[in-house]
Amino acid sequence: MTQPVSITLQNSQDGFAIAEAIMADNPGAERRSMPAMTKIDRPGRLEIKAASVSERLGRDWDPQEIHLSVISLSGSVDEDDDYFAVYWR
Amino acid sequence: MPTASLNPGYSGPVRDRVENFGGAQLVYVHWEGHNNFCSAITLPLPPETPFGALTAEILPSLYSVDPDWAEVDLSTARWMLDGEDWQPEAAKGIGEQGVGHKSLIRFWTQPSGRA
Amino acid sequence: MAARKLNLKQKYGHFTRGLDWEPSYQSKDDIFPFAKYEGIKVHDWDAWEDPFKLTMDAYWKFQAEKERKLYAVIDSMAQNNGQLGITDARYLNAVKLFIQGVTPLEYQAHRHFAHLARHLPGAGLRVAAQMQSIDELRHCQTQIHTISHYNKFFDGIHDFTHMHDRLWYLSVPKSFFDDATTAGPFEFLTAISFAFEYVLTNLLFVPFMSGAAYNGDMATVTFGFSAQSDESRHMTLGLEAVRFLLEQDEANVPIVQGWIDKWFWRGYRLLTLVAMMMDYMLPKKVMSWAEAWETYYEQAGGALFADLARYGIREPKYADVAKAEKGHITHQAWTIFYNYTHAAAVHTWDVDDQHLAWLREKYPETFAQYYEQRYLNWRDQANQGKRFYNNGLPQLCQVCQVPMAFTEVDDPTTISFRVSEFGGDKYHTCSDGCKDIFDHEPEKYSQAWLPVHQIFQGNCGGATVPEVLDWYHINQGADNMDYAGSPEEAQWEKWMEGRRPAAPMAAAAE
Amino acid sequence: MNIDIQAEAITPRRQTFSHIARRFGTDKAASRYEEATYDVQPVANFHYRPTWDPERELFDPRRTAIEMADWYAFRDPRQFYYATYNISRAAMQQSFDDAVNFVDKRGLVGSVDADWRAMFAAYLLPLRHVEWAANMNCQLIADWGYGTQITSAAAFCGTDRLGIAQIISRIGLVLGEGSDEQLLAAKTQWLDAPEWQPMRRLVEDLLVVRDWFELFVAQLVVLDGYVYPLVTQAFDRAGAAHNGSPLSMMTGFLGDWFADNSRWTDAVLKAAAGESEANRQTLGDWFDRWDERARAAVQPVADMVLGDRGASAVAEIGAQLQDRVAGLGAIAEREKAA
Repeated sequence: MTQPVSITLQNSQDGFAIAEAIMADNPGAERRSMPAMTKIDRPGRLEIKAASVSERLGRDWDPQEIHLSVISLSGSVDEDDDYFAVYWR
Repeated sequence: MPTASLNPGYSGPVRDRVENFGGAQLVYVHWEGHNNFCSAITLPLPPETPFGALTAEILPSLYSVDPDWAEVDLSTARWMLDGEDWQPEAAKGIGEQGVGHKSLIRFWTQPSGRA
Repeated sequence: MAARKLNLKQKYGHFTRGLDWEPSYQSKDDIFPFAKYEGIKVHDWDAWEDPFKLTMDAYWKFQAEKERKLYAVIDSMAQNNGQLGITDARYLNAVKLFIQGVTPLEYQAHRHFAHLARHLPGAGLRVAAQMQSIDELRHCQTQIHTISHYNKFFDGIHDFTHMHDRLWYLSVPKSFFDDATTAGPFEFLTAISFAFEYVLTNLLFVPFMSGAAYNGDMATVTFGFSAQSDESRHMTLGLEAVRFLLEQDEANVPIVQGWIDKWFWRGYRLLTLVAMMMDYMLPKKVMSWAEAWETYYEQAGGALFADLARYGIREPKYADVAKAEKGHITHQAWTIFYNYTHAAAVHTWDVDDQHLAWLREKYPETFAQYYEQRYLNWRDQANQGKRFYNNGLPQLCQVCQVPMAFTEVDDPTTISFRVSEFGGDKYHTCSDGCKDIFDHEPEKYSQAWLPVHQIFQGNCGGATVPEVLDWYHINQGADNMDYAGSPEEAQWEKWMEGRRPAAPMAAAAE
Repeated sequence: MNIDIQAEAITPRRQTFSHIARRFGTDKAASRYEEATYDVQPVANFHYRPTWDPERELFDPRRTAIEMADWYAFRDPRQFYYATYNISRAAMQQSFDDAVNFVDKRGLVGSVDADWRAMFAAYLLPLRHVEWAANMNCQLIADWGYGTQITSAAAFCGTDRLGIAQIISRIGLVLGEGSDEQLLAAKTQWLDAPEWQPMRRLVEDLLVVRDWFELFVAQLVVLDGYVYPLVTQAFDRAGAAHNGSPLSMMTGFLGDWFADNSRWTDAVLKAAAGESEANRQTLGDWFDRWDERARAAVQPVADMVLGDRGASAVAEIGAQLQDRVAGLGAIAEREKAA
């Protein structure tokens, strides 16, 4: 499925680290800055790796903390201990 | 297909039956070509209301706030009742000329007017 | 130690559906009496995949953190007279529409997601529904607490729940939600979680929140962003729930498609009010309604319906009409409110030259041709001291309850009139979309509490406009009428006089 | 921002919303609890009858036999609105997490007598299913109750019950040393063990009660009024003889939660009973009916844990509950005497 998925994040400290981690781990992702928020799109699937975000924050980041930073999503969601993903089936 | 419901025969109070309007029936009127009046206007009118009363009193009370109204000659207006062309007579009641509960009266005047 | 531990998914399974059991002392049909009458077939509730695996410990922790942040902003807004930071007092009319029209729906959503949390037979869905239920309560309460500060200074906000039950234009949102909550649980889920939350909610929140941000209303931005993080959970629930129903049985597909068609149109008509707010009430404009529709419906909806095509789901019926109308509906809605500002708890005003130029630019195909002259005429009349008000009461659409101001798709000068017969009476609708909805369930829509008809039945305080306005609890001369000459305008001018010594700074910020 | 505005120019024009001012006066600023809670529910001019209950309106006071002149008499003494509720529960959860971490890291569960450990699992873990049903019952009250005040508090109580069911599940994982075997065993007990069947029958019977206030009495006053004191007092005390204190550390919050929740249920019951003799009669009838059922449901569990002291423990808790409810005016003297 090549329909684009997307995630919109708050421009907060954590949101910024998540955005950086996504850009590093998801080749082809496109990042768009808007007032107070950042939207990232990619065809098919976007994955947030907990290890990548933790590395950027200097602490253990739990994928469920996404709830503190997310503004909007487009696509289905998959969540586990070490990642959070948005995808089309 | 009836509304899906837990038990068959779903219904509720129908609020706008004619008997709820104290002897009047609802009539909607719309002055075509004058959508500065945002929509048709709702009027509660007894069926005996002469058509002439509508044109002489009621419509002016509604539409004369528009400067165009001063130039309107209703005697040359084209009328439509519930989707059909209509030639009402001034002296007769609207009810006997086919206006029922929740009928829609649309009319066109010359000149066709402003927005 | 770590090796034998269950992973998140396994643990979550025990913490939710693992709590449930097959009853044997009472039948499932008696415990869940509403699960079957809509004709939806579910063969395996355990096939429901919970998109977010949020347990209560994490929920409490994250939500408490969000609330601490939000209330710090609300407190600061009250302490620092945050109302002085908005661009113009006219902006507040967007906030008024929000608390009168949207906040009560958040409360209704709270109640009805509790209904789903009790009455859906699947344990996983019940858990998701109850979190949404208290999320919606959160949104209702944080909106009240945020807007409470504005209520201290501005009109039209003070009796929003009373007005929501009575005012003519507020019957549009109220009947929308009443329609969903009086339906069965699966229709509600499709209507609110999918059609509204997933497909259309961005059109409600993004314009409101960016509008608030552009117009200096930091408090509204904050509750909006804070609520959006919950919304992403709600949207996901909507998408996954519909997918689940479609996967469970082929017979569900036409039922769900019918609901998508209906609720797309219901939601779209409701958004007319938001659309008008965007194009007319924001002193600093974010984007036009037409642009918002293209971004958030035509593009995002395109990807969604392409994905759902595998189940045999197509785009909502009349989506093409919505597309064709996008250059018209906001001007028609502003016309309604301008006509009836004397009976509304918001202000309207004459559109100034700068605003006219913006509308011409954003609506090159429609505005100058069909609407601009109307506004110029009104401005002339107002300048002669004869501000235009409509002396009659509007004809309302039996389904969406918006005054019948919408025009034919192929003829923007002619009102679109549709009529159906049921039980010996006529029922008027504004469009093919609303007529289809009526004709499908006339037993339901013939019950509608139409505010105009209620006035003529003598159920709204009296026969004269002032009596009805009293019954609405509209403070006459403050809540209603044109912004020009309103107490709010006078107050704002007084505040701005105080600001004038600092004019060089303000000018620099422009 | 450089603003020079006279203070009087920014004096508020009103203190609160009109519907709040009508209740508490126009010249008084309202509390956040009041603004969030009073009169938010629609009360008039509903558009369509529910397809699932066409005899009644969408929100309708006739979904219970209790009648109130003002449905906003159920003030929550805790004054919970969403923010204060969540902040309070986040703190409760944190203290539970601290206790579990303390017990888990030091391996203290192993210091408890093995027999008592098994007994603890046998009485505590099936209760997560009771909590799950309590959760559904709270959702029904939130759904069909009348007025924002009772429905929002019921919704909070509902998520509390889900949270408690999940906390008990976590204790089950600790007891199972990370595996789910204890949870699965407890579910089998819940479904099949004779000790649990009167309880499960009662719980399933509650799931078909449709009067929301009756459910409030049956679940939140009566059944909770037996289960919580039994578990947090009688059973807990019995554990002391078996080095049970690490387990008590983990369940300590249950007693705190029940005390907190009872402040609310007491206030609701008192207000409903104080309204009229008819309400009092109805509440008394409901209390009698469900008291008998609840007593019978907990007795075999109490016998399992306490042996021949089970009967007196249940009787004592039953008497305390009678006193509590009579003190609120919700049951008549005859019942108090009985």
